Amino acid sequence: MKPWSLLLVLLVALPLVVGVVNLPPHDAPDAPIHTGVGVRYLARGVEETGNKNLVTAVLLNYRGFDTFFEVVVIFTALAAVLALPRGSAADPGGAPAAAAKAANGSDIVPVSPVVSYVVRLMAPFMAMFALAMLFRGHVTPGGGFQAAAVFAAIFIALGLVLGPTRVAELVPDDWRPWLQGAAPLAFALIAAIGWRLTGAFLGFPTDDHTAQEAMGLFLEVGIALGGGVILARLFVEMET
Amino acid sequence: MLLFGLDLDYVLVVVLFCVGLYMLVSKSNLLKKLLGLNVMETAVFAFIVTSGMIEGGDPPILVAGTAAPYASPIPQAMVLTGIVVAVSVTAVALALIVQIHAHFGTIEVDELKELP
Amino acid sequence: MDVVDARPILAPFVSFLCAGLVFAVGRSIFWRRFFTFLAAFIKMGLVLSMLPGTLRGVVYVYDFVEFTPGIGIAFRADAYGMFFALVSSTLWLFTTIYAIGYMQGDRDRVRFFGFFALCVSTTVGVAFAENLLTFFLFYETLTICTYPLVVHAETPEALRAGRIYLTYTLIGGGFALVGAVMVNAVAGTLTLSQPGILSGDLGTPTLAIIFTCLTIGFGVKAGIMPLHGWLPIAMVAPTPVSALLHAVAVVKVGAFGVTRVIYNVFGVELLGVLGFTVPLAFLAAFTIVASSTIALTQDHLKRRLAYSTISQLSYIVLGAALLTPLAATAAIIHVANQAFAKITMFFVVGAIARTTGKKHVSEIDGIAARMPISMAAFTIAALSFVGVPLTAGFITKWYLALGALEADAWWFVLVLIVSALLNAGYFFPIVHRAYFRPAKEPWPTLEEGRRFETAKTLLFPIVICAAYVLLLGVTAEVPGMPFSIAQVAVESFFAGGGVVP
Amino acid sequence: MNAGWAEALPWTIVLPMVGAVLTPAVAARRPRLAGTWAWGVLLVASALASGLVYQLATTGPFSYDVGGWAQPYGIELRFDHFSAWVLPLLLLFVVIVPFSWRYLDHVMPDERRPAFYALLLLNAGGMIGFCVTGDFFNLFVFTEVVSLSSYALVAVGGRGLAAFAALKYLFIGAVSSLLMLFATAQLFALTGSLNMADVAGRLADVGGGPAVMVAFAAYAVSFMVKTAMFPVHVWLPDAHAIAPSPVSAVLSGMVVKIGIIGMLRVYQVFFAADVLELGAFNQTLVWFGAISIVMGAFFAIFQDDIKLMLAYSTISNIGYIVLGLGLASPYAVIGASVHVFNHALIKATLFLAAGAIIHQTGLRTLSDLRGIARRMPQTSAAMAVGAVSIVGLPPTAGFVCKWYIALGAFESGQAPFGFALVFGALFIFIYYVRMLNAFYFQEPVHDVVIEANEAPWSMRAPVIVLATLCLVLGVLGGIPLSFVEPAVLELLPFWGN
Repeated sequence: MKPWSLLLVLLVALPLVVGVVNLPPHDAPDAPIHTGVGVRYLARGVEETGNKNLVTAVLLNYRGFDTFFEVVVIFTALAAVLALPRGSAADPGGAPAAAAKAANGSDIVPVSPVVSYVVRLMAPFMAMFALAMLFRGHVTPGGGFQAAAVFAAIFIALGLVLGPTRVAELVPDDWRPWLQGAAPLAFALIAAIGWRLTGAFLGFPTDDHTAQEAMGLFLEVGIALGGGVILARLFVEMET
Repeated sequence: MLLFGLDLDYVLVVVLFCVGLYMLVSKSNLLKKLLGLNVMETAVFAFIVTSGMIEGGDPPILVAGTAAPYASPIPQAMVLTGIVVAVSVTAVALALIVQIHAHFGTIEVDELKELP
Repeated sequence: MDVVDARPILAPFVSFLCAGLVFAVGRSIFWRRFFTFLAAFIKMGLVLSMLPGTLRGVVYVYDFVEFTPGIGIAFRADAYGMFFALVSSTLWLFTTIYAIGYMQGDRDRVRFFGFFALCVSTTVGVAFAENLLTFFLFYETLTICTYPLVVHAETPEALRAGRIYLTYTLIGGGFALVGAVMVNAVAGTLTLSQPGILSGDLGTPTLAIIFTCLTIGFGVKAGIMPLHGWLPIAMVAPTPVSALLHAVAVVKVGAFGVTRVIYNVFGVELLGVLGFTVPLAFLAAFTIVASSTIALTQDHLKRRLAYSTISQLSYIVLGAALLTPLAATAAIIHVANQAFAKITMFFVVGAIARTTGKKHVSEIDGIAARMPISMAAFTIAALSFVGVPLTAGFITKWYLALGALEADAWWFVLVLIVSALLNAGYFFPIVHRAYFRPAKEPWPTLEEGRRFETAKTLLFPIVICAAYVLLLGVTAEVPGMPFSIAQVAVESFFAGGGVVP
Repeated sequence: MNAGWAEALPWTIVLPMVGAVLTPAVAARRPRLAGTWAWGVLLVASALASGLVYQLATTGPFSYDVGGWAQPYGIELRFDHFSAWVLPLLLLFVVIVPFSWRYLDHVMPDERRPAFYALLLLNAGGMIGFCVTGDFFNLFVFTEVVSLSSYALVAVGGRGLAAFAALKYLFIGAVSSLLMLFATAQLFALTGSLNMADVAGRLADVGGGPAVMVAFAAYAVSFMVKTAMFPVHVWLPDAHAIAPSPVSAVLSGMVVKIGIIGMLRVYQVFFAADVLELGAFNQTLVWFGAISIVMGAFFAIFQDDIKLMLAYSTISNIGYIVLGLGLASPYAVIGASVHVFNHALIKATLFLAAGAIIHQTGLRTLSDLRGIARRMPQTSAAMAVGAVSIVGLPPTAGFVCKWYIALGAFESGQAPFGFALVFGALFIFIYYVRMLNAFYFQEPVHDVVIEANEAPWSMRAPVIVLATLCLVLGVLGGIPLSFVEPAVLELLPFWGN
């Protein structure tokens, strides 16, 4: 089996190498990538979108449609995990095994008190970091996704210490469907608002920076909230 | 960086891609296969980000104190999307692997194939 | 003269609708019969109503749908198509009567009558097809719709027969499809309204491939040797199926296809130059003699008739392959002549099997005493096949012989004579046994005295069809009878000025 | 800027997605509501799609600039004749979803239904987006939505083996997506743009070269994997056979087609740029297509499991389409494009009918299902229509495509492939005849079959509707043709041969 794998890898490697070495040199200022559509973003991005961080400008404004479906992809992952059968063949109830474990009183993996303490101590600081990334994302590196990742990290770290069930209880059942869909729903809402304001789906009023920023911030919050909840829930569901 | 006339950064990216591919096809452990897939994804992301670099460029955040040239913002946005996609795929794959483990008690392909 | 008229499409549609209704009413015998007869009469009326126009040279056309310009489903009732449609719709009526008697108490009659109607629908569709696409559409549908009828008994033997039937006909259909597609690719049209749509510029190899593909494709159903293997085996189907489909509809569709290829796709002019029909004529002649010889050795009645069918169909192919007007007339007329004579025989054989349970030649000694009317009908049909004057068969042979002489192919006349002798050789012993041999054991009497020799529904079609055989023989040249229709068709085929090879 | 129904374009994509996101909320109290909800969402989406197709028919192809950003700076949605595929796609979903309502009863507990229908809606929305986007990176994102939901849908119905099949699908599918992303990055590095039309223009300036060739090849391989052409088909049979039947219908009928649609999109760009000599590539496609037809048919013959056989016949039919594309003559490409839709219809018929039978009897092998036609006549009839159609016998939808592809083969002077197509199809009929014989002409051997009942109406009606369409489109084959033809003819001047 191994020689075949090697052969396959070489077979793939060869054309790829041929492909990449024939690309224009990437560092050069006159490479197509620097003379293409990016020129406009650099030249007029701040003025058109109000975002000094052009990555955010591209992500939310110019190519917001991509980002919309990016958050849909992550929602898909959650729906996928939720749709899969749970448990083993011996336990076909499909009920989350975590609940069963909680009934027995222990789904907490024993951890050292030092770790437990450090995690609980760090959690608020991590949250602050996440919020900073979220709200300063348009001027500094950061943004909704990054914040979501950190939020999820807090959840997961706490989950390891306190047990996933207890962490999962932090989010009330009724809120769950709305929170986990927060990101796509925020996008849909902003898309509709943009449609009303500018006549274009997901359009941002280029002349009104306040509105732009408000809409951008709304999206970022939606992404952070929805993304964080989904990532955390993926972890919780995976546990079972 | 050029080496023997080859764009070494790009070539290294392909090497990384192939390392991942080799893991994916030759390893028997499903988790290792998944890791291989992640290595491949990383390689492609590296490729995209590399392509957006510019000689002596700054990150594309236009605040006081930075000056042109800037790296292209599009590849970074693309990679951000790519990472989210990769995370999602990994999550689904992990869920499936967890299920396989719960059902068969193993995640070695060699052993799974021998099961009735 | 082309007239746009919906009747060419309504005729196949009527039986199609009938099939749908038969399936829909399910087990209600009354409604099933009602719809079948209603459809049969309407259909016959539709076809007959077009006959006067056809005789005046009117051609009814109807474009149904067009896929892309030039390719679509279209109908066209020209004289030849009318002739074929007339035969099949007439016989559908009689066979339906017969089938009702024959299938009494049999299983799955809904399926039987439903698919039966579908088969007739497709047969008329083939007759009225304006282009090769439409033709092929119905040709393949016929294959599929016949399958449930062949395997009707659901015995392993029937399933085997069905498998063989499908293998032959579907592979044949594949060839026909390839041929038709090639015609479309090289000629850009598929119409069957012209005396030939291909031109000689395409080069002999291309044309030869097309001709071979189409001839194989349609020749399978026409039972040209060596493509006849399915026909005797498919005789496991119930007798009405064998009668209408394997003596008339299915096989005629094949022969009809071959003639369409010769007259309308290639055209007599082109084929006269190319000479592709010469090997076909030899093959047909060989089939006539060889299958008659095989028929001599068959003891099973239906199998003997099957081989006789193979032989008779090649008359049509031979007539078409000779490329002369008289031979063409013979070929067209034979479509009707063979149909009525052969269906009579199948009806009789089926009636014998149903009444006495005898299925073999060696078992029917003295049956004429028990079933005098049936055997009289059988004798008339046999005389027709041998070619005795005053029967339909004589007309065919006469014109075929004239056509062969017209084509300077005198040795085909020899084939005809040999064939007539062989026909006599395998049919007369049956007649002889029936009339002049004493019965080996007393025939079973009927439990119900009021029936004469067999059920009325079986006897009536036999008598009518035998009468037709005589009628066609006597009044062949009266206007409105086969000869005049065939003449109109032949005129259109040779409009381009046929070249006698 | 935009007028009429064009405004509905982004909403058609977003609607199923948002519907999916809302499904858990809507069905929070009553999980069974999810199915109805999904159906309603799809109905509205189909209405929007009809408007789009109407607009296409009246004014020709149109595009929509998302966010109002002028091209090529934003993302462009483009509705051309190939995109018209979204309407039949949605309509098929509309038919398939009601089937799944009852079908899911024995597949999953109620509480997992919202997630299932969310996945189904995401899948539909992803495919719509895939068909209408005019941006390479956006294409990748939609591919991922479709793929990811498909991986999961394979595994929802069972444990163990289903998860294993799904994982196999996931690994192969993820690699193919990565190749696609790689190709996108490659094109971006070459041209500095992601908009398809813009890339085409800039590529023409770049000219040919190995890098362009590799980008094209990466796209081609990626799409061929997604469409499960012969050498890269290994993921398909298990995944499609083990998925719940409505899902199989979606996967086999529609999801594999994104490879073909994607291929057509990439063709549009590379042909317009006119930078590649594609003769050799087309020839390769033709060969692989022909081999796919034969191999798919060959494997199908040896299957006793109905769904596995149907899965293999998908490979065969994909072979038709690929063969048609490779032949690169107008009729062949038209035939192939129409078969994209017709095969979806036929496969949906077959999988749903098979699903109804499996649901009613719990049996899935031919040897067990003998004589089922007596007890389930309507479903079996639909199955028979589908079988006849998939082989391409008239008067069914499959025939029209076969006719055109064969015509294209002769037109482009590659007659042997015409023969391969016609007789390869007959090869697969061997199996279907066995199936029909077993269903109709053999005595039942299994007690369950003897006592089986016809499926409930919510399952029967979709099957009957689809089977009827198979027949109707055999006669009215011109309707799909009229949509595909202009697109193909527009494409062909650039087509390498």
